[in-house]
Amino acid sequence: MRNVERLCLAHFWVAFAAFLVACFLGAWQMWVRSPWGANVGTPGQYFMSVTAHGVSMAYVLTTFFIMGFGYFVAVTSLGRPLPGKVWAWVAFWMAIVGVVMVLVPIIMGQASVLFTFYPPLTASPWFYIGLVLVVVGSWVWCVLMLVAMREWKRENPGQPVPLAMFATVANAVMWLWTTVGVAAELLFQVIPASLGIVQTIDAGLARTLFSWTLHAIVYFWLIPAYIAFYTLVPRAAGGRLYSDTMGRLTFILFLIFSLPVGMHHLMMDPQHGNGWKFIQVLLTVFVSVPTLLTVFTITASLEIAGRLRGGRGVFGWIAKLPWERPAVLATGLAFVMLGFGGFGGLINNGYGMNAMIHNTSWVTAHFHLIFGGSVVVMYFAIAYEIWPRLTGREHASPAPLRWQLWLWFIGMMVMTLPWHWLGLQGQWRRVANFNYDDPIIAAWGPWVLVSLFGGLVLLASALLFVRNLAVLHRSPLPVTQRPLYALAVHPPHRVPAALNGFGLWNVLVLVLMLLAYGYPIAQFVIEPSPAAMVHRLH
Amino acid sequence: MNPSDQSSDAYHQSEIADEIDEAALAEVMRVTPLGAAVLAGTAVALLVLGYLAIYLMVFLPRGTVG
Amino acid sequence: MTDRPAEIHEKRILGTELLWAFGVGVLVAATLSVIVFTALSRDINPPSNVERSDPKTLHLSGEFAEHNLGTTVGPDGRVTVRIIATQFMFVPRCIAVPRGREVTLRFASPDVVHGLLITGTNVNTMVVPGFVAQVHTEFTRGEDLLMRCHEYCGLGHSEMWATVQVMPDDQFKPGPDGRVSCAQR
Amino acid sequence: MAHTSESESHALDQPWRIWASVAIFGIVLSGVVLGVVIIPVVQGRSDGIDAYTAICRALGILPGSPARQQVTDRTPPAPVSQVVWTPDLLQILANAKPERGRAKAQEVCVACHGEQGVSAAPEYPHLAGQSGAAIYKQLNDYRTGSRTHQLMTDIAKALDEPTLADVAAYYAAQPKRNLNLKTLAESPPAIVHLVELGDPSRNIPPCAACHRPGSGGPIEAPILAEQGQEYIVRQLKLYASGERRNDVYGRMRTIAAKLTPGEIDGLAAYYRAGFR
Repeated sequence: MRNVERLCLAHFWVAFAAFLVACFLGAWQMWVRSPWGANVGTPGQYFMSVTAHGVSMAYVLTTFFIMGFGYFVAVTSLGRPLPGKVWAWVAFWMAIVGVVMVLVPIIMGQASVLFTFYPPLTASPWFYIGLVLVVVGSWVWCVLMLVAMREWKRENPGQPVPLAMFATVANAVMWLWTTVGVAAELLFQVIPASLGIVQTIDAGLARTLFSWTLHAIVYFWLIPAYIAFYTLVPRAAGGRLYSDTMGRLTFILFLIFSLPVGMHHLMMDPQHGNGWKFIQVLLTVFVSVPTLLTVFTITASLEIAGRLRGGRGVFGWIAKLPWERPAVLATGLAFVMLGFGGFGGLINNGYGMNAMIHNTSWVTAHFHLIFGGSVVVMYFAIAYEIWPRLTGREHASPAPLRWQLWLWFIGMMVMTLPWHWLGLQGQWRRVANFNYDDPIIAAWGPWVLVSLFGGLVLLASALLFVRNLAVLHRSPLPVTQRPLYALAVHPPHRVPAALNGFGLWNVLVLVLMLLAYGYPIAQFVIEPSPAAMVHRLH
Repeated sequence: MNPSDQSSDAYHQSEIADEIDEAALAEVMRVTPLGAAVLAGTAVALLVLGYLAIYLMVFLPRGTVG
Repeated sequence: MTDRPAEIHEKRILGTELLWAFGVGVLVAATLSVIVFTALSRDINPPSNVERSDPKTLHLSGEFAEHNLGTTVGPDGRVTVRIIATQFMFVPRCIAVPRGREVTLRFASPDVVHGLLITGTNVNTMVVPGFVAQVHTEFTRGEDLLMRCHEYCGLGHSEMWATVQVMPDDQFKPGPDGRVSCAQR
Repeated sequence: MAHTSESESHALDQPWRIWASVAIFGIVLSGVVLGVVIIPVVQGRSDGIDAYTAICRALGILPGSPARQQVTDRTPPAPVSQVVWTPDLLQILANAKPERGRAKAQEVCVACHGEQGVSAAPEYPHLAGQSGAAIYKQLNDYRTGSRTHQLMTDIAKALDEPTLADVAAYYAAQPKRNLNLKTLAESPPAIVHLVELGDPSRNIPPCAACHRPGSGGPIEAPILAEQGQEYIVRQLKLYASGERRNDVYGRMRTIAAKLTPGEIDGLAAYYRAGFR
């Protein structure tokens, strides 16, 4: 175990270090865009910062956190040693080398292409190659998760795989599918162009391949939060999981519907027909299904806990919940943010309505609420929940933990609610400054300042979070052994193979991907679109 | 870290323990998804209302695009 | 396990979940109906004009050569605006459009990916080099609107914008060549 | 025992397999029927587009929206520059021979532009370390008449395209151009601001977004660092008046027309050479 703890802690600390840096950058960016920060910093510095913020949050924080949490779940939920621990360390160091290779060109101003690349703009090849290394490291993690589950199944024939592990493997399987798109874009288009081997890029194809990855990657980030909802939170609240089967089904639905929907990021793109967009919009509507199932199942699980603690009436159980426990509080806050974020997403998904808000602050608000809000607040909760096990020490008081979670929630709401409003007014994304001399833009100024305030609160919360974890390493209190994973009301004894593995679902994903992405990608081969010349930012 | 954790079997057992009484659980389950259904149902209904509000009050007045 | 109380039996739980899932199904159907209804009743589409054009030679000939840019009124009275989105400006920088008449906006990029929105309207499209982006719309309010590049296109991205001048019919008068330019205000 | 549990789990599994497949295919099928058939056909009918065309447009096989007639309009060309940036052209520039270019430069260029690309008189641009693509673009424009100059037009017309590339490569290979720290220090903040941040209210992008090496801007954009002050002023004025018009899509004409005379002088001073 000792090594696994070091492995997990190493991953988590890299993740949270990147997170803290990214929070500073995010706050600075909001300052620059506000009326108070006008004319601070050059576009070169601004887009360097945006690139670093996106890469740190979207690639480093997430990938390292998910890998660390996966190793933790594999060991604790299966109750057996991690297979291939050496490979886990190899993957870790490979990803670290990758991160360094990514960060150096960013800092040198040779990779200001943001974390979503925008070919035919190209960055230094090191930037992309570093990212590939991070992804390859995560592939090793995927294989280790699959092996761990397979070995456990062999030792426990016919037994249902513990839900936490089932979900982790669902995420690993989904991630393998997800990375195909971006890997193809980088390896066949962007890296050759960046190296100067080719001078043109088919921008339409590149965008299509990236869209393959772009939605599912968000669900890759999201699934750990859902694992916490299903397996950690009911126990932390003192109740039971309402339904184990719905948990399995939810993660399967994520696997199926996260992938063939990426084209909703290309709704406003000229290179795909309406028919294909409609098919993917329809599939996208179904992405809301696993989330809505989860909201019900987890609320019901919390209701069990509240009633077991003496709650009565329709809503009496809510007040009886142990809100002082970080995991419970985080879940409540996450659900509120999920509600607002989901509302934004529902609008985004409207085929025609997307035109109203595409590439405005509305979208920025949407993903900051879903990822930066719900998901990251659950990352905090997971860290608070498992840090005592990793360090063998207990938090002295949960108060600073609660403070931190509340600050994050308040900061995120104060930052993103104005963004929704501004997005509806047409405030665009990805600019280094606003011209507050323009009367339309001047009217936005006060709202931008409100969201800047939210950003500063977020920064304060991030600092407090890192402090909370750091002090735990020196806490004098030894950990009191307590169980982690929740039981279901009706613990599963036999589950159909479909709910215990991914064979069937992989076949369906393949079929769906062929139907949804087959022609949209093939059209670039059937009739290649005229390629654009590479524009080098390095 | 607690040395007892070195043994994977002991670790696994500790995960199973649960101090919830089956009878109390059954009692609670008599009403249980009611509160959740009302709460989650209200939230989803608000979501749909918000969606329709934006559709009718912002999107449609801004004119068609095709 | 069969002797457990009925309240905590899997069947009952799954039955409740199924009921909830049915509600979710209604929500899914409702959102989809709104989308389909809008598409059928108001001809609303996302801009999906799959029309290829070579970004490298746009400036040489054809409709996106420099002197063909801007607003033209065809012999059939149809208003077409041709706009280039390039690093780091829209050409032309001011776009004259009539109020309350259907307008076709056509965009092309000779270099990198751009995008645009016109504030206060539903006009929004990406401009991907290799394709002509096209939006059919009608401007209902007579005022100067802001057209902004909303996709990162390089270090000068923040200064990339144009003005859309929505003109009442009595001001929107094409010249002998069928072209209309912005009024000097 | 293991066998029974396997067949039992297989029996449990079968309905899952069937219903999951039915559900998925049902969803996709309804997507196809609605998105590819019903919506485009109904939309097409309202603007007189036949069903076949509407469906093909929805699939992206034919260009255009299923809801509107497609624009057909072709007008004659009048390019401001004949240079087309293609991989082939970049290959020609990459394969150009600086030694051959040097010989040709000795013959025709050095009198004005200097042996190392440091020009002899203030009205001629310095070419040392300039981007090869920029030099080539201007030579080619002189050759095709897109840009005119009493001397350069004839000189460029006398050279063939590979020689243009060689000469461009020769001057591009001369010492690199860096901003002149001394003149930089003297530049007023407003000018530095224009270079680094542009002026969003006047729609002026930062000069540095295109004219600094590795900025990701247009391929033909010249490096301005260490350029002759007088030359820059003159070119900006020519752009502003529209006399010089070989900038594709009028990018420089638009920007130059918005600069005040004071700014033009200030920018030229900012970029001016420290060669002398």
